Amino acid sequence: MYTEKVMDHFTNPRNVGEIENAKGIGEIGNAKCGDIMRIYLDVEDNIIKDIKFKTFGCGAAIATSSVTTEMVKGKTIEEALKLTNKAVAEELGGLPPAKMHCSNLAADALHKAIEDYMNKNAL
Amino acid sequence: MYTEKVMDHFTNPRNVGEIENAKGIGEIGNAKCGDIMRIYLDVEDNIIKDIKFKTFGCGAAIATSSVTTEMVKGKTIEEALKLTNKAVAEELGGLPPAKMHCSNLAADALHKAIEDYMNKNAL
Amino acid sequence: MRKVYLDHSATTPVRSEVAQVVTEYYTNIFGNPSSVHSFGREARKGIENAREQVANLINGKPEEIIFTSGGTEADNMAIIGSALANKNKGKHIITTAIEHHAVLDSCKYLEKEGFKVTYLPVDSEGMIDLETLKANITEETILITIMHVNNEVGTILPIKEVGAIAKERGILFHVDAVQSYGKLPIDVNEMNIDMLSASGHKIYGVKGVGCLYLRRGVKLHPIMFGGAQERKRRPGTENVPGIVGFGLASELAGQEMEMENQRLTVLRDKLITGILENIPCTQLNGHRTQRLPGNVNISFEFIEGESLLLMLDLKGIAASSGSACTSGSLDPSHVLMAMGLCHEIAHGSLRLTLGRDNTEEDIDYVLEVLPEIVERLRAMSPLYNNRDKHRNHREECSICTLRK
Amino acid sequence: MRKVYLDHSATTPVRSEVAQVVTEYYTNIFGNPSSVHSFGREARKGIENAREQVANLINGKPEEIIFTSGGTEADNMAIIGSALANKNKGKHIITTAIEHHAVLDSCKYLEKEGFKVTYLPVDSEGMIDLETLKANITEETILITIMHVNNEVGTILPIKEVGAIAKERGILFHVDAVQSYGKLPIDVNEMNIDMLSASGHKIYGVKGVGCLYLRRGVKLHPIMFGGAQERKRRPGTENVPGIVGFGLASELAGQEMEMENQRLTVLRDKLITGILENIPCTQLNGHRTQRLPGNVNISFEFIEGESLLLMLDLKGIAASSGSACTSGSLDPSHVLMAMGLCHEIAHGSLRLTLGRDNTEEDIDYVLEVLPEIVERLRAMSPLYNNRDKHRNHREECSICTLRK
Ligand SMILES: Cc1ncc(COP(=O)(O)O)c(C=O)c1O
Ligand SMILES: Cc1ncc(COP(=O)(O)O)c(C=O)c1O
Repeated sequence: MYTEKVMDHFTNPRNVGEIENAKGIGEIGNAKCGDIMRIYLDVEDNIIKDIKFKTFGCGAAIATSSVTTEMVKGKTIEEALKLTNKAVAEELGGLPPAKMHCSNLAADALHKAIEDYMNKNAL
Repeated sequence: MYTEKVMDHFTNPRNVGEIENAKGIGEIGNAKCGDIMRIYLDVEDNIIKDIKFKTFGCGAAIATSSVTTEMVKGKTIEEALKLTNKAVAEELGGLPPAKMHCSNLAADALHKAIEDYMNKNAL
Repeated sequence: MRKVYLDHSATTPVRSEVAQVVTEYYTNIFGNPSSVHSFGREARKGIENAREQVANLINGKPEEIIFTSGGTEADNMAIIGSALANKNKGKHIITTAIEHHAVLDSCKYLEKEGFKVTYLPVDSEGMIDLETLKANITEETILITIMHVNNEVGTILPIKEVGAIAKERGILFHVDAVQSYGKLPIDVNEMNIDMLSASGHKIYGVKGVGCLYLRRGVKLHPIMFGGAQERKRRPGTENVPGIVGFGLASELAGQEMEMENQRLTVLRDKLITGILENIPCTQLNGHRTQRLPGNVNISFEFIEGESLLLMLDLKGIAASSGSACTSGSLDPSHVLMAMGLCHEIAHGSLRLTLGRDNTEEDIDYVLEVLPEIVERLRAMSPLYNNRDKHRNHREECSICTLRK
Repeated sequence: MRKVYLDHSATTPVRSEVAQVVTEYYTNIFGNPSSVHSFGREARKGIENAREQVANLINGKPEEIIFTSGGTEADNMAIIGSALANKNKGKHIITTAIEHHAVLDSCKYLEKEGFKVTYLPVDSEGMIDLETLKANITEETILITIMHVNNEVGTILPIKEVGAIAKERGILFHVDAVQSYGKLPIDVNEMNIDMLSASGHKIYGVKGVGCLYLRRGVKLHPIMFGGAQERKRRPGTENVPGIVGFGLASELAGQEMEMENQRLTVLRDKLITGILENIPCTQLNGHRTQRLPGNVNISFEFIEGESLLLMLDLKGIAASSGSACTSGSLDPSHVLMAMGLCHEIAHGSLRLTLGRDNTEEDIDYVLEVLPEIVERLRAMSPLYNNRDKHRNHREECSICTLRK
């Protein structure tokens, strides 16, 4: 069902957790839908210095959260804003058709976190 | 499907053949229906001295013909007239439900042969 | 790795006695039962023997058993077939909100054909109320179709009482017994059952075979057309090996039922208690006592079912969940929702169904690995920290806003 | 006693490669393919692999294969499902008079639902006429359903030519390929086939499984309701072992087809010639050359088919007949009747269908015992002596006057 890479990120998720006094926080989904993702950012000099996530959801939701954090850590805000849900799914070697909706969450949560950061810093 | 007794009469049919100058001949069924039975009688002193049959038909048709000849050989005409299709089927240990119609032929053919004998002898 | 299969309500392995006889019918007694020759006659004997075995288990007559391709086909035949055959008497059907989709979707089809269907509600334990049933019967009611055991939460429904009501009112009564056949005693006469569906692969028989019990005299419109097999009730070359295996599985299930149920009840209760006592924020779904011996269904707050299944799978444990991600639809299990569970609690449900091959060591193993897994997933969950805030939200249970 | 099975068109033994893999799926890879865990995923893999094997054999795409419980269900799904889904475009269907009952009875059901059905006649060899087909197409015609190989007389129908006509006129084309799948080359694209039915037990797979090829984009109304299996086309827990076995049987059939057909054609022709030359008053039924390699169908005047079958059976030879006594109805085979055979000739028909396990010694054995048997039955027959008188009657062919 899932690719090896999905299973790897699911079983060993990178960057799980919260960041105290995060510079930006983004959340998407809700528990009623069976998926909720929250992303925490630490930004310094326009670079994503640290990123963490917490996710309630299926295997695909956890894996996409994990890989998203890995893909943008160390990148500039502009680069991170360019990350698409499609790119996340591709990075994982694809997701089952029934699970494509989950890959439509992680990048969105990231973008929300960046938005939050920009709002807070009036950028 | 068939009882052992049916199979015995089918594989070793008694009294197959024709009687030259038979005292009575009875035929029932037609080839279009897949069953035709002909019974030949030799009667002496009101007793069925000899009886033979020829049958075109399924296993049940052949077995009922055979057992019918056996059941009435040596009997009086009156006794033979009392033979019912039901008795024939019972004698064979029963017939499959789908084959009951075949057991409704043999006794009828016999009765027709007796009728023919009686007509010929103006009885 | 240790493998612990705890998904016996989804399907079961074929037991060795059955596998053996089925194989015999593959290569030796392989004839078409409609054939006149010895190969055909021997195959026919096998089917008729199986028909007796099945009839014996539910106290029916052999000629009242129609073999089908499975539980789904039996449900369709019974519901659609009897409704269409009796529509001149009325066009109202009563069922429950927690039926299997084979029943629900057959009813929905009939709604399109102009029938009215009442879906009886259930309480928080998945139980129907007999007074509500009675209150919903009208002059138009021609069929009551109610499952014996719910496949998700294991609740045992009061079939005998429903049968008495149906009989009194002269209404046909169909029971989807796919989850109880071979597991609980069934007597179609004592319970006043007119039609009953069962499936082979739930009782260590093979997949692709089941049966409909059809009381003598009950009229059915066919749902499939063709040959004259099964007394013209179900066309198509009979699945002889499957049927013979189903017959044997039925007989063996009947012999072992009492002993096996005692054993399973002990294991089940140990598992339920072990989970509820050792893992916080958990709740049992389904009825505590009116429950299939092998069924455990528990919700774990703050985590989602599919993740839980995957984690368990990595430990060799096979289970199932009512989460939307595994139900193949937008929403979590309609059964849990009908029982009034909050969406998110339903998403976090875990079903463990025990069977012949499970031992006490299996239960110990689950109780050993499950707490860690739950803890791990909760540590990842954004819902776990602000538990209290979250609890207040719970009552809303709004509709999912995501489009999957 | 020597056993010679010559009823391969009725059903076949399961070949050992298939029996082995099926058994593996009984006890080891036994999961429900809808399950998330490894047992389920492995079962899913087995099904998807089988889907490719089946698709490959007919040049379809895997996602165009829907597994069913057999040929009958596939025929019903295709004919009833596509007719109901397209009834707004027209309500006329064209088929032939010699279809299997799974097709004919589906058509009869649709007639009750207001459809008009044309049953194309066939000639004395069981062949349809393409001009007649064309002449019967109207603006209302939405479906043409024609079998590839007739199950009784083995005539191969001009499917490719029909496909071209159907395509040109924009009409859906369904082929009942139960008797040709795995035996003759089929290319659904080259032949312009939109739907095709096949059955596992005719090609050394197991009973209780078959498939419908459904071209992408062709709309079907479901005939059964329930779970979301088979892309929501066919509900019910999948018969995984059966499907996997069907897949393997299909692949092997494809590999062996050419060689096996050469072998069977030689055996078949030896058998046909041997009977026609050595037994008087016999005739071959079906087409002499456009004929399934393994099919022999011969009528023996003056004797009835069931007796012949029983006698052969006593010699260990398994065969079938189109006599009324074995057709389960009042009349002999509708196929032989449609070909214009006299009732009594039809009653005396014998079908011998060859398969993998048959050898030249089997043919020799039949040619050795058959003449005696025929002679024995003819000696009992009241029709045999007055042969000439009888021959004059033949043309009448009146309706049977007996009520069975
Ligand atoms: C209660 C119930 N009814 C019907 C079915 C359908 O049975 P099958 O999948 O064998 O068609 C199932 C199992 O899937 C079930 O649990
Ligand atoms: C031409 C044809 N169509 C359909 C069928 C029905 O197939 P099944 O018996 O597998 O349902 C058969 C065989 O019985 C057949 O020969």
